[in-house]
Amino acid sequence: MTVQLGIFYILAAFVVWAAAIVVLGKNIVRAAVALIFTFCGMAALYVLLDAEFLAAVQVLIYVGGITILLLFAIMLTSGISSVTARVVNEQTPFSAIAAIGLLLGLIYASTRGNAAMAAPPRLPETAPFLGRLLLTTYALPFEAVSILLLAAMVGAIVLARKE
Amino acid sequence: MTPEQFLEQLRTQFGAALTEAEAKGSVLLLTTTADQGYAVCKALHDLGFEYLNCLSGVDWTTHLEVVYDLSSLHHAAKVHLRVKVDRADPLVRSVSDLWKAANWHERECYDMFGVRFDGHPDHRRILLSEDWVGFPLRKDYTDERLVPYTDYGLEEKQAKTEAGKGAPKPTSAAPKPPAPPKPPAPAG
Amino acid sequence: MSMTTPIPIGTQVITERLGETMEEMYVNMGPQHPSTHGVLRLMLKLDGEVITDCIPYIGYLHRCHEKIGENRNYVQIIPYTDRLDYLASMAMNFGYVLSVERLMNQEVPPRAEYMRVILAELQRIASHLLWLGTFGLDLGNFTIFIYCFREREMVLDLFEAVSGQRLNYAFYRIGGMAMDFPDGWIEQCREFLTWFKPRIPEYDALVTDNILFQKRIRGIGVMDGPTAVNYGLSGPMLRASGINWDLRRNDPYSVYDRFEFNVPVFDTCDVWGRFLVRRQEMIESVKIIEQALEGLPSGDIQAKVPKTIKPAAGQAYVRTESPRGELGFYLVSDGTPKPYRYKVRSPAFCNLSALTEMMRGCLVADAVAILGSVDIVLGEIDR
Amino acid sequence: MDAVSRAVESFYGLTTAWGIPWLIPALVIMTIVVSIILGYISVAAMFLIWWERKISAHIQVRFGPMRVGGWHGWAQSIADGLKLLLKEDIIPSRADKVVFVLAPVVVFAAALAGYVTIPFGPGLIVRDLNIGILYMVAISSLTVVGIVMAGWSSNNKYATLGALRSAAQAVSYEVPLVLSLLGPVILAGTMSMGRLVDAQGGTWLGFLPRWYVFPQIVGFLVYFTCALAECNRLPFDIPEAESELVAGFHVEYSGMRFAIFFLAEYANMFAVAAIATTMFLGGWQGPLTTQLPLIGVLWFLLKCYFLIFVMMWLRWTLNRLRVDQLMDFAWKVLLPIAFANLVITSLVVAL
Repeated sequence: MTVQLGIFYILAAFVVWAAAIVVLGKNIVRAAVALIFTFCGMAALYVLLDAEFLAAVQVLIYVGGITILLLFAIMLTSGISSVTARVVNEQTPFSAIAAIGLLLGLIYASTRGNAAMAAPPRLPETAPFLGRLLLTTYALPFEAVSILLLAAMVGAIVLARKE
Repeated sequence: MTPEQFLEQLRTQFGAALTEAEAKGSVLLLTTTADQGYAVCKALHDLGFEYLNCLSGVDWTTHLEVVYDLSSLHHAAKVHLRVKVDRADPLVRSVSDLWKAANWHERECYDMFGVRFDGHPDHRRILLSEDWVGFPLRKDYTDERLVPYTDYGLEEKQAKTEAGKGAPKPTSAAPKPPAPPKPPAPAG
Repeated sequence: MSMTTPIPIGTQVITERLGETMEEMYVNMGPQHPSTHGVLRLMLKLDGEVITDCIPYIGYLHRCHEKIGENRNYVQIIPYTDRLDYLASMAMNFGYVLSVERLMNQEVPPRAEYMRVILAELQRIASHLLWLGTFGLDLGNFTIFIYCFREREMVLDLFEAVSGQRLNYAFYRIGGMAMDFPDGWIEQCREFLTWFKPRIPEYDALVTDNILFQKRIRGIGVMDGPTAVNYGLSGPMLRASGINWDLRRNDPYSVYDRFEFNVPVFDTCDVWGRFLVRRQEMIESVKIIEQALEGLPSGDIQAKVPKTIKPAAGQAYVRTESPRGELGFYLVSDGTPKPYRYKVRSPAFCNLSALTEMMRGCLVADAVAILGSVDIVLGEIDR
Repeated sequence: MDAVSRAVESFYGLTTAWGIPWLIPALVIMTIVVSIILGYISVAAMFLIWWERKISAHIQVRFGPMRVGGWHGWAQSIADGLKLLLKEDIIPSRADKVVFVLAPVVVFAAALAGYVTIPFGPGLIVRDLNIGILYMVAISSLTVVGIVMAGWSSNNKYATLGALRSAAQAVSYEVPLVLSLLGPVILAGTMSMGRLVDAQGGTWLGFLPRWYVFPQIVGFLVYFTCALAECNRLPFDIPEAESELVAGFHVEYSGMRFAIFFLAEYANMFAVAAIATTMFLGGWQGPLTTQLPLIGVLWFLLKCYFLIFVMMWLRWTLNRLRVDQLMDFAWKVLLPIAFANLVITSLVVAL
């Protein structure tokens, strides 16, 4: 167990460090690249939790899709590289309160040994298991989400269409 | 329409303005003055000469000349129009609205001869750099970098052959071209 | 008629002509760019990938050809005409020599006339092959380039056997030709023709019938008939816009009227049409050469010409069909051995002036294809 | 390939006997395996570069490399590699150093990471993940990130344009790629590559091998076109369209970094061909595999190299597509076909 815990700590540190760069980084493109590494780190964490399917989907969707579109947006707005992102702004007190609240919540949950936080049950092959689950018990939310996505896509196309 | 018919029509239309007008073979040779140039071109354009082959400048030392070579895809006639232009203030109305081909040709004519084309959409030098001074193809164009080409050999050879023939004729009176000026100090 | 528009300096005109907001992106293609076929600078104003305006800048290869011409006598100018359109030197010599002969009303022996036609048509094939190769290269097809150059190499060998030169031949003389065909040349020429005829279907399989190739060049660089005539286009550019005009047949010079060949005309008015015209022209040229080789008369190849050529005062504008279009020479003579005024009407100069109109609304990738279809050679544009 | 697995078991047994925690031997095995994969890929990439030059030469009626290293210049790519090693690594002055240096690493890592789940032989698979094919596709989408990083960080207008185009191309070709791969997954009922290959053993009606390429011919063609687009191979090589954007995103790279990009492209090509063989052409299935275990590897490599040959063949005969044609082709042609194929296969399987 110690080895797995060790790897977990290394990965967690890596993810936190990359996330810090994303938030605190001056150059916006470097922040985007750091974001990619955060997602990869998270995917590794999923693998540690034996959720391989989730890890692969994480890499495919987040890294392969969303960050690419993010970089797309950055590149297409010309003159973006010269603008340095302002790191500190006025709402520091409010964000500080929110952050500390979240921290307390997490500490409370992990110290009380809540059942959900304990080691997850050894799942059999995740992919087919998830597939069956999605199309049986959770069929309704699955369909609802797909309709929502469809609507979003149609909206995007209508917006992007040149007048 | 044969060239002669074109000629009659142009004579009736312009009369004195066409200082010269004759049909040699299938080519109509016309000359006119600067202010009538555009009118003649317009008339020719409407007559059916919708293809401007070539627009070139010629420097006759007494005056400049803008030469239009027109042809038509339907009639077998060609036109060779020469427009005389004053050398001091060369100004001609641009024909780029009649034939778009004239656009670049006129810019080159301005670039090489200094003939200005009134109403030209993009009146800039085309081949030389924008800050070039002078108009190279004019006969009186002098440039210290330009070493006049001495005809090495040809005249001397002829002179020798005539002398060699024994008849002691005086060598040909062709004046020796002036010695090339000493190379200029390198421009700063 | 006072001067209305002051003479603006170049740069100032550009900013006010393209004065709109600067959010469009300027891309400079050239003068050092792999697909501008020489030193031509195209300033493209892009809106995303679409070209909104294109300003060609020429003059990088300007060698004051015409000023030199006025300081040389008529025979010395022949090697200079090679350097005009260095990919079709034979056609350039042919045009110049014809115009001087027209000025002097000089007769040319029939064998020389046939030799001229054979060499000019061979040069047309070589020039179109080079065009096809580089055109394929622009569109990303590397193999057609090698095939075309393999054939062009054989034509260059023929030229080298005849004139000793591979590019600038200076082989035509006023009133005839410099030398006669070496023995065995005619058989070598026939060998090339038999080798070359089945090659065109080979190119078709690789390029013409290839859907990807057609998709790339159909419908771009549109230039309809009347505007083409208005812009003074000539050669394949004109015949691809539906205008049936070829100087070799409409205004026959030399002995072209003795050969029967048909002139390919397509009315697709776009890059695809120009491609088809040039491809078909190669086949027609092969036909002309075969007929010329059959009818090659014997006899001397150089008419009696005075030692120093002094044409009577007068002027002549003679136009011939070079591979790129109507090549005109305007010669004004004043009785001295040097021409008083020597003007070259270059086909690519006029064809290039229509580039802006063809480029508007196309994509950057099309810009390369359109420029390729215009088939420009900067030597004759800049003179 | 039970010989290999027996050796691994005995090795584990030995180390536990000596009381070494299980991590060390696992690490040792992993390093051995990774080094084998790395060695194989770099050699394969080198070979592919040489092979491409020879194929393009013979297509174009010329010889290609003949002199370096004896018979048909086989050492040409090694010489190129050395040359690139000695070339100076230039970083443009106002380039974004960190991202500039990181880009080739990301591209090559993505190309390499894909080899984990490729079954080279009957037992020869690094880790038979049960989400094998999904992992492969996820990893292959990383190369695009690398390209975009390279394009942006070299601070060059042409490179940025190239990077933009390649991002757009990759995103629009990934969707039909994934969909076309689902066909065989439905037929085999599993995503793990190992079991996919097993499912393609045996024959139909005696002579036709049970490869998925026959029922899934449409899926295979869609996959193959998308694979070409993923590796930026002609006719989809807009990002480095030489004639327009002067070498696209890696215009500012030189020396070893450029070599990495180059090797990554060929490694990627091999990976894509490997996926195609595993999913559609029955991986290492072939006659005699039961008798001689090693023959499976041969079948696998033969199929892979045949597919790579087709890729190279296409490169030297077709010309490039325009960007908008490329996009329309992906969204308006490939995607509907991939969906239709998916629907039909699931219907067939359901009945």
